[in-house]
Amino acid sequence: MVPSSEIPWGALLILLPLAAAILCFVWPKLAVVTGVVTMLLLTLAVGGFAWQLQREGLYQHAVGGWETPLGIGLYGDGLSLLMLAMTVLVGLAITLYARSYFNQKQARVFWPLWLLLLAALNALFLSADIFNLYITLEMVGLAAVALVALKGGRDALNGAMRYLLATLLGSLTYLLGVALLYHSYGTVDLVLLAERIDNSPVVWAALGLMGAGLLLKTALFPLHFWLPAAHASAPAPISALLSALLVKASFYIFLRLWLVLFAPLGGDVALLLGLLGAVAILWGSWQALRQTRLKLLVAYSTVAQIGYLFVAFPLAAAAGAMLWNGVSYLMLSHALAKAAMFLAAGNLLLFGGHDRIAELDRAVQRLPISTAAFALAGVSIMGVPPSGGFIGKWLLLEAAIEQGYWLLAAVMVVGGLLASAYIFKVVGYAFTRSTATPEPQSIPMGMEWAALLLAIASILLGFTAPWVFALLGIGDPFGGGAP
Amino acid sequence: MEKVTLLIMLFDLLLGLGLLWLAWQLLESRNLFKAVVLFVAFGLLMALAWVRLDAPDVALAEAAIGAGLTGALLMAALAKLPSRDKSEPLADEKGHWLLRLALLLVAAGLGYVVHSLPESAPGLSAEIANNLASSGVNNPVTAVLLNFRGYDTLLELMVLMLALLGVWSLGIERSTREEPVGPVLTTLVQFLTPLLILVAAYLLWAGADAPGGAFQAGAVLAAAMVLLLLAGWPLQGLLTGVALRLMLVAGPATFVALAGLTLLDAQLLAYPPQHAGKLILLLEVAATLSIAVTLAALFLGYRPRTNKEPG
Amino acid sequence: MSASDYLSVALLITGAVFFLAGTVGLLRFPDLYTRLHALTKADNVGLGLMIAGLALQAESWAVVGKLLLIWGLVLLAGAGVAHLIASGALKQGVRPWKK
Amino acid sequence: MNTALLYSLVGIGLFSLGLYALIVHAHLLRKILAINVMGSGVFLLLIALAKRTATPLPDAVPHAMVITGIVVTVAATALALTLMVRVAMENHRAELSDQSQE
Repeated sequence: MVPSSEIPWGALLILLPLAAAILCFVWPKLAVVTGVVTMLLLTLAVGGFAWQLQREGLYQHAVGGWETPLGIGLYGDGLSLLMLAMTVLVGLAITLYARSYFNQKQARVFWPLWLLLLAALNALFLSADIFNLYITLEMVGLAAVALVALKGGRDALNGAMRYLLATLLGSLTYLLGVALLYHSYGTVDLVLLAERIDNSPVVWAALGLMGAGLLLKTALFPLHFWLPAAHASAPAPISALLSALLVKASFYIFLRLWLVLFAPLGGDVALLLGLLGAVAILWGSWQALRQTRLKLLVAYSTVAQIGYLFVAFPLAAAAGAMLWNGVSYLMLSHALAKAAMFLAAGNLLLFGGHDRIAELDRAVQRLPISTAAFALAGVSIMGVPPSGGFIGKWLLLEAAIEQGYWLLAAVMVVGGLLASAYIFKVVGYAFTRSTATPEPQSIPMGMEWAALLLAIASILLGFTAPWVFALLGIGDPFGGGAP
Repeated sequence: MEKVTLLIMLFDLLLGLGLLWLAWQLLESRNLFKAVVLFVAFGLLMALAWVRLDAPDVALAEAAIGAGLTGALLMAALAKLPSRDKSEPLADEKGHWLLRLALLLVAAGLGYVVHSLPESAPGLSAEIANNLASSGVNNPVTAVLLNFRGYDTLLELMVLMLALLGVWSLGIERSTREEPVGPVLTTLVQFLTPLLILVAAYLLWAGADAPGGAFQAGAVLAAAMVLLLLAGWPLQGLLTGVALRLMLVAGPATFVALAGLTLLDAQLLAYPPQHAGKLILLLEVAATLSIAVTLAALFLGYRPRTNKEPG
Repeated sequence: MSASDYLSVALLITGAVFFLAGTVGLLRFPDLYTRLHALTKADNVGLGLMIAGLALQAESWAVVGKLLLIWGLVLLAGAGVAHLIASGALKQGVRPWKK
Repeated sequence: MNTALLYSLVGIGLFSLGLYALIVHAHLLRKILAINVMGSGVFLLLIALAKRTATPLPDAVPHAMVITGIVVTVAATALALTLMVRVAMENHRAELSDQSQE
């Protein structure tokens, strides 16, 4: 028996879902079992990986035994761990939900795609090679597009197409930046790039290109045009994983590149990102408030919440690691809360046959678990204590006030108020009786509980901050030096 | 000597301008059929550019995949569009001067950046040369693809599988063509298919030491299958179910299995040097098969199934 | 330059003239069928001459064999595809040009 | 003007042309062609700059990257084309529609 400290958890996180995807592609009858078992094994693996990181510190692995710059390096620190844990938590809920959600024909496609997507996300969070990241980005993008279109229907197909074009454009722009960096510094490894980088026109061009590509995928205002259509029209579990995980994946790469390569030269760029973030908060929240359809409301709320992540950039230089802890926490709690919201919205849509907010028709009594999930997740999105969203936003707000960025602070507060408004709008209608009452459909328990458990987790995050921050510190991801 | 370099420079300049002109023509053509034909021509010119840039491996991949298969995919998709969609007036472009200006500035900026790069840079060629002996193959591109950066290739095979899953879930089965294809095409295909299989085998084998390898071989093999499909051979009826799926995953599965085995030695995808050559050949054979069948299946555009299988 | 070099040059230039003629024909002929005629005829002969010119310079018989194989394949593909295009056009009702 | 610079400038030109066409044209097939042209531009830049070695042999790493990129692009193109056909069936034209169906 190999001692568990020597089990290569990091590599398993990538290989396991790949092998499982192949298995359920070849034998679709095994798909559901394989999917559920793999998800549980992945949870175990993230646990093992966390334990390993805590004992041994930074995870570094030269794939193929070839040291960088020739080979590809796997790299895992506290930030990678947070992203992996986020993927697993949301993944568990989505797996539970999807088990009952898809019919047999859809399941045959869903499970291999979902497992490949998990593999791609894990590979993305563990890669320190900017070309390898390009491939994982393409995997993530293509899998997501296929998933959005899975159930067909005019809106979903249009949304998927728009998303595909946006994601391909983003990847190619990113790749052009990779090409310039490689040909300037002779490596695609992030650690080596951090050592070799200087202030040259190439770095500025790479920042512009890779930044634009990744921000398009992250849907930062004004590059968010593709998001509402895709996120709102996809099947519910897919909407959840798009909003919870996918936008975070490209944001994660952007954050890494920023911390390692671009932060020293980008003071003005940071300010621009902050301003775009602020506009995103206001615009996204306002649009969310105006929507009459529940899933579109949740999708625009994502546009707004992405804004918060970028507000941190101009504050970071003075605030240091604690601010990035806040951003990471915000990512995590938004992922859980937004996934819960989309799953709950999916239940309401399935239950009533529509997602018109004005006709939610006493959902509180008729579908109490899902409505509770929506409301609880809403608490975290609003940033009310004691939720996880509160911790993240509080750290941001504190830094903004301390540094005298009053405008940003005000925008964050207004964003919170607008969020309360659109959440209460939904909850309010959920208490009201409406005129038209279509025949309700029954919702499987698993689908209701998946939403509620995620929502509860997003609230509980409000109590785990010190512990999570300690884990985040492994490998000093926000130290500002080499990753 | 002077005159020869001048001629070559003139050739490069003409080729470069030709590429830009063709790109403009194909993107701005009113007629979509013409655009697709021009795209294939563009791909062939690209292959010529790769040869000029001493990248024969890429030239082969471009000619087979970039121009050949993409062209076939585009044609097949065009045939499925409603006919009035195929030739449409272009959008009104008068209002786009601001965009043009912005893109011109971006291009100029990028041009300046590229110009600012040093005229000579070794890249990783020294590292490759130093480690080539223990990589198991003599062609540096194959060494990078299947050994030094084999992990990229593993993920890339997954991208192909992903795309196929997407196409299968979205594609709509179409009835096979009714009209007979005629003796000329049948004879042509009968003659070309064995030849293409031979070429694919050669490319696969030669890839260890010379330009070629799994991707090029797979693409040529896929071309043979596309030809057979076009000539009305019922490949989609012959190759279905588990047999088809096993062929599709042969490459990725071998790769993942090898990754798992190497992981037992604690080093992901590290081949023992004395076996590296054989392992790479094994990987390449499996990958060629999968790439070929996947590309052909992508061209077919829907999931082939036996009558018994559920929809 | 030896005699074979001169012969090569002559063959290559003649081949190029055929290609030029074929291209002019492609651009100037009145309809699809005549254009196909110009294109395939010039390509086949022009390429044949070029192959002959290059074969004279080849270092080994293997290279000569490969060159001949290329010519054979192009002949086959050109003839086959020209036939397919022409018969397809006829089926679609494209009328041959009459003066 | 050397070869590497010439071809990388052509690559940038192709990227920009493709980007322009991607933004301006509504027809999905044109958009897909535009993405392919952009991709060719990026690949051309990658390979052209790999020629800057002092030896006659170019740097092989970008060559491998581009082969990977070509395969990824054909996979994405196949998916995009299939999706386009479905979208065209739903919208009755091969363009994206802004209106959501109730």
